[in-house]
Amino acid sequence: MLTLECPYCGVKAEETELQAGGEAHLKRYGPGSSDDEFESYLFMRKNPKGVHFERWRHAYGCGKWFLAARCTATLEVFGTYSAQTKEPPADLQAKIKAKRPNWEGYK
Amino acid sequence: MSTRLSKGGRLIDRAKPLNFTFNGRRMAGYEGDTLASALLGADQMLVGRSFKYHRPRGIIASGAEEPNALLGLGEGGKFEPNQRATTTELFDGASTTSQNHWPSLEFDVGAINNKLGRFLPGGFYYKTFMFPRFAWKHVFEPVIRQSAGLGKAPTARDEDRYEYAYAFADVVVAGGGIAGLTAALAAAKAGKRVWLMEQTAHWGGRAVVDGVEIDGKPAEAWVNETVEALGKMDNVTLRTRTMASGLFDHGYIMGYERVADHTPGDGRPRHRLWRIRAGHVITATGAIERSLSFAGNDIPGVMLASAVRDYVVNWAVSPGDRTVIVTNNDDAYRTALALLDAGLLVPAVIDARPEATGALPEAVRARGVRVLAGHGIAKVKGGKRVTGVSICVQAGEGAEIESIACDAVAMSGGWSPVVHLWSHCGGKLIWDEERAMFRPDPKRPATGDDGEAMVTAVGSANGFLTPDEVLADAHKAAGGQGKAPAAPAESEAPMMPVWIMPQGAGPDLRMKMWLDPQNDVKVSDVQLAAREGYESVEHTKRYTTLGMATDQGKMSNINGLAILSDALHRPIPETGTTTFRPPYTPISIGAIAGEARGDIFQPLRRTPMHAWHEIHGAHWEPVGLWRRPYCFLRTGEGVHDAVNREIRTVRNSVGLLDASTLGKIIVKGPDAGKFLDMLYTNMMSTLPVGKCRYGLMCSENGFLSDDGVVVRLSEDTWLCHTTTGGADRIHGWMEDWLQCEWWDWKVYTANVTEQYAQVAIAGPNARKLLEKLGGMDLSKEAIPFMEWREGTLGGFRARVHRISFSGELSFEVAVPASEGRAFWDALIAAGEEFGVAPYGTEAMHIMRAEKGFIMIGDETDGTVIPQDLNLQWAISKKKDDYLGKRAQERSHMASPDRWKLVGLETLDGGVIPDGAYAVAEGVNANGQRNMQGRVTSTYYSPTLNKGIAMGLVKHGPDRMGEVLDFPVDNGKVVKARIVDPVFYDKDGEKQNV
Amino acid sequence: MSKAVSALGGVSHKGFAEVAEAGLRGMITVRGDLSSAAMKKAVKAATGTAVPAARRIEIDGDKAAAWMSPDELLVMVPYEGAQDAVAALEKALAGEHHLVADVSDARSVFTVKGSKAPEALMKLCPVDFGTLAEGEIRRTRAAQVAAAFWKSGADEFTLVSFRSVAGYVMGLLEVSSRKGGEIFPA
Amino acid sequence: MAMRRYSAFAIAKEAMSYHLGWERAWGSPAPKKKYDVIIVGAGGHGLATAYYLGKNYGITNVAIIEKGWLGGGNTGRNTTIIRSNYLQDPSAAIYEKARSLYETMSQDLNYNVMFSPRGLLMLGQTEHEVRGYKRTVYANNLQGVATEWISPAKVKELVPIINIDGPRYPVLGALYQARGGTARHDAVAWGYARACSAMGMDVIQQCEVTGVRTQGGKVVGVDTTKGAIDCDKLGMVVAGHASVLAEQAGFRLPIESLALQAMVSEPIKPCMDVVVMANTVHGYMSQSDKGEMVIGGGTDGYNNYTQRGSFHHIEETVRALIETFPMISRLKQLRQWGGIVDMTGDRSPILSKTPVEGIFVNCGWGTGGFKAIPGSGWAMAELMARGHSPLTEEFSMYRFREGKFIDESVAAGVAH
Repeated sequence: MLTLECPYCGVKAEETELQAGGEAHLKRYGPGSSDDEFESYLFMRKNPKGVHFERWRHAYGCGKWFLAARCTATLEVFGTYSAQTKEPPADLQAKIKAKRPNWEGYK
Repeated sequence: MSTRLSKGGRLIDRAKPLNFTFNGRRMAGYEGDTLASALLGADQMLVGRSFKYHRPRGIIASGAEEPNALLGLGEGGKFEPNQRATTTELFDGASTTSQNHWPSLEFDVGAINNKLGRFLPGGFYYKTFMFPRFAWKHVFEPVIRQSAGLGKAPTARDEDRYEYAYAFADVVVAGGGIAGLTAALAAAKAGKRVWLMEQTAHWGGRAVVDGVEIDGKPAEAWVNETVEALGKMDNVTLRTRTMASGLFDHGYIMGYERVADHTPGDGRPRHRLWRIRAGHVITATGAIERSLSFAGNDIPGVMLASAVRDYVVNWAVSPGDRTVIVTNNDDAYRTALALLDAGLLVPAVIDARPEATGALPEAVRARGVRVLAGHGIAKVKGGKRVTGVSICVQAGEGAEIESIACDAVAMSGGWSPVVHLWSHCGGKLIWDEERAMFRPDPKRPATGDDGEAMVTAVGSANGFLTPDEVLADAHKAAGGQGKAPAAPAESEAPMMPVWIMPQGAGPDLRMKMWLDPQNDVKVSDVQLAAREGYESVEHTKRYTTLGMATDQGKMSNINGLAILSDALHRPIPETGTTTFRPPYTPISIGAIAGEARGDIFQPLRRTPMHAWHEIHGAHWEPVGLWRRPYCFLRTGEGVHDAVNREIRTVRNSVGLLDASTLGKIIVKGPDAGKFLDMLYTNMMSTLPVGKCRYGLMCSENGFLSDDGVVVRLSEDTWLCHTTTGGADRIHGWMEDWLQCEWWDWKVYTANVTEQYAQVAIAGPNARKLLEKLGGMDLSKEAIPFMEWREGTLGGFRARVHRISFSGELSFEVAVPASEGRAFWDALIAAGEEFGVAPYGTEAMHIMRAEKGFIMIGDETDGTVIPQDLNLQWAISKKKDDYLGKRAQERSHMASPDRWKLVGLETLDGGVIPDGAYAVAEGVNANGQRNMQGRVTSTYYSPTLNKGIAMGLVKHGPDRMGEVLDFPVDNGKVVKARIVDPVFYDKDGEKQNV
Repeated sequence: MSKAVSALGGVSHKGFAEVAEAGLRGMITVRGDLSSAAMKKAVKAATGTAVPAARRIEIDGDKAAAWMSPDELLVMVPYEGAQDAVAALEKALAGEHHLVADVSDARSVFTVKGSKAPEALMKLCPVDFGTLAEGEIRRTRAAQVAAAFWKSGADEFTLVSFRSVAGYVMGLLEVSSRKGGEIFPA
Repeated sequence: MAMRRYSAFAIAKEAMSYHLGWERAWGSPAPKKKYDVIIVGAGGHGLATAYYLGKNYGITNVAIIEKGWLGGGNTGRNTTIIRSNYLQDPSAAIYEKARSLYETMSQDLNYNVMFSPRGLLMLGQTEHEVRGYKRTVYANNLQGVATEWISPAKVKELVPIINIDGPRYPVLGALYQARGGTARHDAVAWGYARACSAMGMDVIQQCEVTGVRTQGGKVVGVDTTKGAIDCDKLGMVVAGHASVLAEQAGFRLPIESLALQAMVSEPIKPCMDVVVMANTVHGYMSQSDKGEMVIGGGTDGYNNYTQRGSFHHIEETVRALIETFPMISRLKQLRQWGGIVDMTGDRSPILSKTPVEGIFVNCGWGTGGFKAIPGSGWAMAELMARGHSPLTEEFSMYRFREGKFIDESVAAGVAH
């Protein structure tokens, strides 16, 4: 039963107030893209046992989507941040690296 | 015999006698009794039968670890099976029954299994009952099922109510013994918000029974003072009768409060499930005494030494007149002292250790009791009750040295910390060789959302067994400042692990040593599992059922692990433990459901006209959380007749449909047109203000996901209608794309579904009816088909859309929801002269099918793309992109072999059964009959007086006139011809008048 | 406007707390740039209050403005004044990217009164009442539906839900405030 | 090792000597240097794959490598439901193959897996659901799967403890598979392990794969915590952890790992002989031979490898089931647990060749793997031995790029 802090309203919301939305930072491929690109965009997931960047919506709160860095093996939450980003903020990445030296990094 | 002592009993109030029954026999106890203490006080030691062998079972313990004393409690809607007598408070009028026997507790036919015991070793059922093949299901399994299963199944609906409550604390302390109280006080003094819960009705735990001295006071006085001090602090919440049942991720701890189990019928909720979010959890859950494995250790009258002490001290109940004590540690001598203090006989203390010279043994010796060091029990004598014990040398093979008559045996195999909460979320254990126990490994705790430890174990839950250590540990762990509460240091001699008594017991004795008395798992069963290669502790558990009883092995699992390790010649820590899973002890399923039952089981969404529908014969259909009228039944009318009548009413005059549930989403902004062009397959940016357009939405995977009419309200504002089930989903979908992909687009959305009541007024007389209300020009010229206007109709603020899902002249009118009911009433009144009638979803479905309109959820099922439904006309060719477009270019989706929408007409005019498939010749590689199509919608059309259907058929549109075979029930085949799906008013003249 | 009725017609129940449907209230969703000058002016004109900060509600008599999300406010006015307020807001925000929608009829409003009012709500909402600030509006769920509430008086909470589930919400409140269900009996 | 037959006579004989004469059910070998085939994962699917490789194709130089203890993953954590009433042809084919193999599994393996075809009902509680199930019945009849649509009265007759009258979700009928039921989950793994061991295969427990070795796009072996082991073919059959293993082999899978929970009540006397699934309210329930009511529900929504789920899913399941089975309100929850399931894009499994020659993957069973075990093993063995199998044809991992889905959610909300 997770808790995640919504970066927009600052509420430390519990999971029942949230909606999970899968892997974050997916690049959309539309018409003109290759079969590989499209398959990768829609289906192929990192699904790591470890650090995962993912989407959540504060569904019962402010309604905003946000992103979270979370460990799927321990459920530790490294941080939450705005959905309007193309990749995890540098300071968050540094924080994760400090906590998980073996982490291979984003991407 | 067991009996109530004339004096003492710190928890009972002799001024308040209570009556109860056991198997119909009237018995008496006192307020403060548990069911177990009351039964023992009434000399009822035999309380049930075991699971497998139906052996007689007596009370063993005094708390949550009790494996045997499980009773049926209450009657009717208050009956509950498997109530643990040791943790259930007695109340006046309690009606209890013993379980798992037939015809009676005293004489149980099932006990034949006991005689056959040697043929029924652990896992025997995996090796037999295989022939003949049908026999498992029809012969063996029913017999096994009937003999297993413990309590009776309740039959009545639960009469009680339950609830949840949410709480938040910096520190949650589980357990109200001296460790928990100390930790709570320390944390509270540090300014933390503290929540302290205790599973029983009383604070203090074991210390008050054992007569510990704290800070120079009797423990009881110290406990009372501490509780009082905590009670005065605003930052502390105290809760008795509340068990920490489970710890979940991110500090979510569950508290199971038995609010009214002891006061049934007083109107309070029976249980309350606390869902507490803890900054940190301190488990002060104590320790549980272990049994010893000697032959006959399951005979009623053999009890845990600590439990014997509890019964004497707390409830003034003596389990026996002559109690032999058998132990491997000093603590059990306290039981001897308690019994002696109560004036009872202790014929001997059998101590497995080579010598017993500590202060406690000496004190017992000083009272004239024989202490037999280096000895053990070879076997217990008796059947339904202990009659004596046979004494042997612990280091030997069990030859009897002497026999001692007794009617109770108090055993102690040492103590196991209660590590359940510590472990629930991944906290790990270490093996403490000296104390022969698994204790929490402080280096490997469960971690919280910050990656830091979220649990700390204190006191005996942390492996400290003497009060001085317990208090110091709890104080320190909770961040206590200054001096910890202190107890005199006690010098106890080390315990000696004893896993089998006597050490060299042969197979005959090992077959009589119970590890799990409820499930009948014995030492020999665990050894058998090891011999057969079930080496993992999980294998052994599952093969023998060790620890799978309703007590989950609290008392003796460790003994089993030790025996497994011994059999495999490996150290105990290598064997490890099975996984600790919530709940700590069973919690009511009613409490887990909370308040959600009856009317508030789920939200029911109601339109403003819901109440009208209810009193006018609505036959409801659940649609999402809404209920929509399927049809309106008139007196004496069947569903089918009502539907047909409603259709005729619409086709011939005018009908009303409550369409309020349709989703309505405003999309506004400079980029709204661009956004909608991505969302819909159609071009929405070019829709002129004042007009409506039917639109399709696909998932990014290409499948059709929703449809509806889009209305252009103004230059930068559109109103998107969705299906009833789609409103929230589509709104969320829009926001998802706007927030996460196209966040630089200037678009705002608002879900205004519930702002409006919406009514479809459909039928040739629709215009006439509305014109009676007055206020707007509704002529074809003023508001042409597929356009909308805003105005006032009969005094109602209305947005009127000329759209039709029935194929008739139709207006969909939206008014503010608060005025919806009044508007509906006005329509009914104005329509009276036309014979207006409301119609339901089924009439709507049939009329749209007559028109060949698709329905999301009927023609689509998540695997259908718009092209399958010949909806190419609604897919803009001018757009480079829309959600789902790339997906639809994939090879399988672009294949000409996809099944496509057609109309279907049976040759005999009948109705094709719903869901039927059209077969093709031959079978596929897996031997399945080839198929070439299926029915998606099928109805009897009262308008056309015949069956009509739509379906998806391979190459369907190219095969007009072909006849397909639809095999249906009982080998029958329905033949149907492929036809145009538009059955009624093909040119659309009726809707456009 | 006698034709307009609230979902439950003002039903109430008296348990250890008093729960009541509070009747119709004008409510307007306003989306836009909450920091813009036009927005400040528009809100001031509509409610007499400032634009609320995150998670805050600004109340002025029978009017209020509540923060719903970083780009959304809920403006509350008497029910009868909602249409005028919508028009005024539209006018004030003209020229800015914004959305104003009347949602007065899409909501139901409840009050929970009494010294034990929080005890009824803490059975339904996963919210820490111990740290709920004065003037804070909390969007959350009440059992299985979305809700928002704030402390509207010394011993009073106001709770807003969607209109269609008003019956469910009242059912929850009635059961949760039933006598005997006090969480902390005096 | 040779296998000694189990029977009532063998038990009686052993009873005379205190059961001291029983032998190991399976061996505990050290890994050899090389095998023809290595199967990673000694759960039901992996063991069944090995068993049918040996039984159907004579391939017995096989190692089944297991990180933990055999049968310790989802095989030992599920609600043991067996059914084949699936809508789509490929699903119906493989699940019915599995169901029919369950019928004779105890005899085939000489191990009582307690397959109990006690009947399985999927309740129709909305019109929409009714239509979906009727469609399934028609499809099943063409697929050779015996199912029927039954009336509410018949439902009540089969399940006396059910409340069919609603009022919220009255039971409108049910999709009934008379030969659906349950089996003892652990016994399935143990029975296969014993049979594999008897064929000379090595079941190697406590052995984690740490790397997959390839040469020129072809698999040559694996690195493990017990050393390097060579092989010609490699089967990855590791529910929940398939992505992690695929990553080691250098490719990605279209799956996500989610937690699924289940729970049992305390045991009570028999009160429900059939398996009941109520998909409108996302719950299902059966009664085990011990008497426990076995209850399951839906998955969490977020990636998770912890084998712990979120409690509110248990709450949702329980409250829904109380509405349909009011009597369970007065039972007590004995134990809850979680497993990790891997979910594909269409919620149907993958049995497939992979980008690496010689590596085959079996994963993505989501919440429905147990019932498929023998069919999955049968088909996977055929795929690995022959290079193709009609049963696995449609379950290729490449179907997503073609847009060729096998979507079972069509007929039912959840696919357990």
